[in-house]
Amino acid sequence: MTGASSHVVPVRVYVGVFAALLVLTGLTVWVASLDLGAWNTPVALAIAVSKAALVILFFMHVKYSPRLIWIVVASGFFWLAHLTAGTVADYVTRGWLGTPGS
Amino acid sequence: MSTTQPGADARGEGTRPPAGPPGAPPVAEPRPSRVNYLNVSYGVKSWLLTTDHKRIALLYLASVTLMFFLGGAFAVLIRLELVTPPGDLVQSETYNKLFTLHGIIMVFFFLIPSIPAVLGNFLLPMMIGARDLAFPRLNLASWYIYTLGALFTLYALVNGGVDTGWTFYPPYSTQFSNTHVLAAGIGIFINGFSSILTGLNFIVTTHRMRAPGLTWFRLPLFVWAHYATSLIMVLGTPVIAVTVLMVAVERGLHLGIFDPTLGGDPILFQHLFWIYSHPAVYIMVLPAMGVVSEVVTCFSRKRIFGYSVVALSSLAIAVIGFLVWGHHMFVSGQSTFAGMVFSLLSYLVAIPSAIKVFNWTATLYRGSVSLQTPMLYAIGFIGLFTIGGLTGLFLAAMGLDVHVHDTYFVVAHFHYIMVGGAIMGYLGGIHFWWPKITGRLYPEWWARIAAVVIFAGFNLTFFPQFVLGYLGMPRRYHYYVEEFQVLNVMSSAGASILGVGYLIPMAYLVWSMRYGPKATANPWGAIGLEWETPSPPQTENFPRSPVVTWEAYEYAPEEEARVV
Amino acid sequence: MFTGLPLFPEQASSVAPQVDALYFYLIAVSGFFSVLIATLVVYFALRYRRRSESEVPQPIHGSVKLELVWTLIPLAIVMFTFVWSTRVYFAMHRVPPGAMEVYVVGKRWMWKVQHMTGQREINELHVPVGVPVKLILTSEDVIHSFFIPAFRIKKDAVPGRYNSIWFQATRPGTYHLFCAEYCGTKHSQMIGSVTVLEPARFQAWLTGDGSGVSLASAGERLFNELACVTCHRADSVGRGPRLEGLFGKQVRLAGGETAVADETYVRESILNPAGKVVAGYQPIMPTYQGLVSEEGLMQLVAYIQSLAAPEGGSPLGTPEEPAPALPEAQRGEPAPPPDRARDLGKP
Amino acid sequence: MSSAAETHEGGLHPALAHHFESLPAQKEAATLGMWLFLAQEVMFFGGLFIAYTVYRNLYFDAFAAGSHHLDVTLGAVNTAVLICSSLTMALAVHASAIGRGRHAVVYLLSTVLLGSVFLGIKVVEYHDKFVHHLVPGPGFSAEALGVTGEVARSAETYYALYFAMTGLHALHMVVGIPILLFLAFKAHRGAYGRDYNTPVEMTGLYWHFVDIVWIFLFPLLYLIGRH
Repeated sequence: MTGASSHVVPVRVYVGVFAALLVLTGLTVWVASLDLGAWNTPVALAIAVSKAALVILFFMHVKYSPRLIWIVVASGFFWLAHLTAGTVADYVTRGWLGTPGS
Repeated sequence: MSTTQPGADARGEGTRPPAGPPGAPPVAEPRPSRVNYLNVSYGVKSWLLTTDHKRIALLYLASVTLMFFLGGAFAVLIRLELVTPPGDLVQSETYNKLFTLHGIIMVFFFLIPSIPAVLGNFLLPMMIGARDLAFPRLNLASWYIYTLGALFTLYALVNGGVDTGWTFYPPYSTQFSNTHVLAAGIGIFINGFSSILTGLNFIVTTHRMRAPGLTWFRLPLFVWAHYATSLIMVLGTPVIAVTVLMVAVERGLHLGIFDPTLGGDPILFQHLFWIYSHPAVYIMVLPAMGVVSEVVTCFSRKRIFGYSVVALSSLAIAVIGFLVWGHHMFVSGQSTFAGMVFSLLSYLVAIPSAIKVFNWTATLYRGSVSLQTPMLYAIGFIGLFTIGGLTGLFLAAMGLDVHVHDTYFVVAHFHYIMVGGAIMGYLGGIHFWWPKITGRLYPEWWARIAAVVIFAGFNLTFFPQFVLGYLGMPRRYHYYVEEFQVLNVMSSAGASILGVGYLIPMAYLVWSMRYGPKATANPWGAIGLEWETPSPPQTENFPRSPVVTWEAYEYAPEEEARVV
Repeated sequence: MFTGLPLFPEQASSVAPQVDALYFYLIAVSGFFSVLIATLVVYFALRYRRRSESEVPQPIHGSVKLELVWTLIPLAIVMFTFVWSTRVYFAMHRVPPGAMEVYVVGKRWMWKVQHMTGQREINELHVPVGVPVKLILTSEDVIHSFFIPAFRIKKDAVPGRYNSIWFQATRPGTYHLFCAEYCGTKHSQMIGSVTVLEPARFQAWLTGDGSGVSLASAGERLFNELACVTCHRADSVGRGPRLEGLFGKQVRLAGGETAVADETYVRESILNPAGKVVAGYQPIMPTYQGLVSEEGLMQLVAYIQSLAAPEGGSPLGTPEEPAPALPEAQRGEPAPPPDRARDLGKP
Repeated sequence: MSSAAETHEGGLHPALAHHFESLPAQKEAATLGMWLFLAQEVMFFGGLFIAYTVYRNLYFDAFAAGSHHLDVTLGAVNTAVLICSSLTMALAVHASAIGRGRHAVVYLLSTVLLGSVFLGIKVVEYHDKFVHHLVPGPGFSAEALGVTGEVARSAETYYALYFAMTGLHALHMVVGIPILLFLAFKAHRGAYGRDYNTPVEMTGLYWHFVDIVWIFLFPLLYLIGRH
């Protein structure tokens, strides 16, 4: 058993994470019914990110995995965020600096 | 210094060659009856069900060569048509299908798999001292996926073709074209997964299968280049896959994703398309850079100048190359601000490319330079890639790009990168490792002639296109105005020379497989693990797993090294 | 070698010399580096050619100093190029005030041009020399690109939105006009000519062309036909915002944001009235998607633009037609142009 | 698990491929490969997420209108079902890792069951969209949403993305379920034990990833402008 990913996680950790995920699901439904102005989307996303983080760290054992796995996970999401930002940047800034057409 | 690893066999394989004259092959002539990966088993089944990375590389070699000559045939027809201004050879519909299929086949089915799937597949495990790639069955699956994708595209071809351009811009591709967009799109979608799985396999192999002692900064630069390429394959290809899927869905079901009359935005497609398709250019040229690094060091008998800078610049190109896609959209109506950011980043990606060129040049300094065929291709690569890269500066310049965008200037630029760069690298690599792959030497005299013919033909074909582009001839034009004719005729003349140039190696390489002189394990006196096993290698690559105790490209003992 | 082999296109606009200067600068930079690399490679290859099979050159690891030199010098060069080229780009897009506006619609496979004064042209564009001209571009079907090599300008005509670019012709003459974005079978025949005339001759051309009805008047007629005038009244008591003096101003939207009432905004408001409602008004306007052609939209935009002029538009009569019925459950599918309908019938 | 002991004695485990030194090395390679595959999946779904982000900002009203027609209760229940299936999957990996093959079989089959429940609920939801003419295409009508004009048109874009994203997600589950059944069969035959349970772990990673995708899809598709 040299592979770090073979770490055996106690069952109670899984059950605890499971409970937390259910609570967060309820929370996200409840929060959606509140009017937080511009904050609705960020809050919903923050909850989704926390849930995803719980699944990744515990169910998927990344917490007990070598650094390389952390890098792969992080770069996957970072890369998507980056490409999204690059694309959205075009749409958001169309009014800046004298957009063609205006 | 040159430690013999434990258990090295009688022939001395797996050991570093003596620090003395490297010209002398360190390995004795292979015994004639030796079992190697080619003669270990026979029959169609032994090839189609193989999981040996070397045999899979040869399957790819056959497939991409076929696709190359198919795509090349379309190029010949295009250049023939463009000899005269009016479209008098083929109909406009046919012409549009010709350049579309030329683009699709060359980009997706030749250039992208060429070096990684053929040379990378063959060499990567050997260069790191592994017995195979991490996932041999996945590797075979990649080839079948590639073949399936190619079959879909060929289906589109024989049923009348597709006429959207390889860029598939909507709304033309989704609502207006009445050709086989779906079949071609599905072909590209499927083929994408072949590329993803190959990249995944390379990354895992490079991380997990290196021989003991082979640290990251002892890896051959070919491996670094393939590692960087694989990152793009894994992170970029899925985006084009899902984008093609959206085009297919929009076309098939008339959904409004990109079509403005249905509420979509055609500019969004261009973003998603170029998110992959710009880095795809680096998928084509980074492996060629890896080949050039190997060849230049071998034929200068010198460690590469600035090893770590060259290694890391591959990663820099892969990463920054991902963030420049918007320079394809300066006239599309993209926001000026986004355009500025993309222009700036495009300039930044020029820097690591320039660094590589300077380092290769500096490697020759005080070397022992031998101008054999692979070196001729490598030098050709350096020259043509320099021109291709520098003309990239013209296109990254927003104010100038407005004029040259979608003209022959762009066509010339990317052919300098893809043909002058990637294909020169590919041919150089094929010649360099041909003795290792087949166990035979090719005829050197013919090979040099071919290299010179290809170089000359290439320049005559594509240099006039820079001028044409600045004069304002738009790309994808079937008819053109008369004042462009002289330059077009020059280009077509060059293309005929280039075409002949590509047929010569095809002929003598096939000939040499049977009649070429037998090759020793290390005919060039090169340093690298792949040269320390017989030519051709056995199925397990090495009789025993090698242990590496030397630096990359250690042509002379380290103690003598100096820093200028 | 060849007589009459052109190497550079004519310079016929105010921006062309700027673009050419940038081009020559980059040719110089490229030429310098290409020759440098080629010379070094050839020189090293000959000077250090292999003289005996057993020679082993002394290894050289590299040089931090040299690496810095060939990182920083190219970096400085490209940053300089970036600044310069971006300024040229700005010059192409920052329209000088008082530019003459021309509306261009791309359609497979022709360019339809409308002048503010009402003249219409197909695959031709007549402009006066020395006057800034702003092109407002859109497309009826696929993406096209309006390209005049002699002026060094190009802009995509994208369906569903307006793009614009401007130029000022400097030399009378006739120049090529190309479509540069692949648009289907006859892409290479979607070409035409741009004729630059002396101002006097341009005036003569204007009067010689018999259409007579200015773009704004055509727009006014359409405005009345569509009964827009019932709500958008000049006396500020209509159910919709007053349009006089609106164009080019900033408007406050219902959501608290602001928008500039430019061509794109006006176009969007006609097609998607609920999208950006002016503060203080109800989103009651029906969409005109599918009821107005691209050219009609441009006429309406030109009319609303003319209302912004200080003297105001012509006084509006009371319309007699009733407002058009709400196009209920209309899916916003405009009637496809005939050739497109044929394309949709593909297998 | 009689073969388990042999590995440590120098005999070769049947699952050890010829080009690996040892089972742990092989497992590390598999794990890295699986994670890279998942990174690829992130980018694959990512293309759709980018399109979603752009259009949601351009056509917020239409997206809210479209979203209001989705059933939050069913969506939330489905989220819970999928989280349950993730738990059983994690427990299956756990059981196989500590050598309790029988337990692993039960947990794997529970995962299959929960996954099928998820797909069943999804079918109910799709059916509702079908009945209300909300499936994009020639039959689409925004009447059920109470919007007209351009908003109705963009609502179709919303539904196009809704079906593309949830459909692709469901497809991943449809692919996953046969794999789980196969694993349950193999586990029943005693194929996995303390020294070798790589296929179960890898499938677990895949299944959890599918769960994560849904964790994002639920708020993004169901909960737009609900207040």
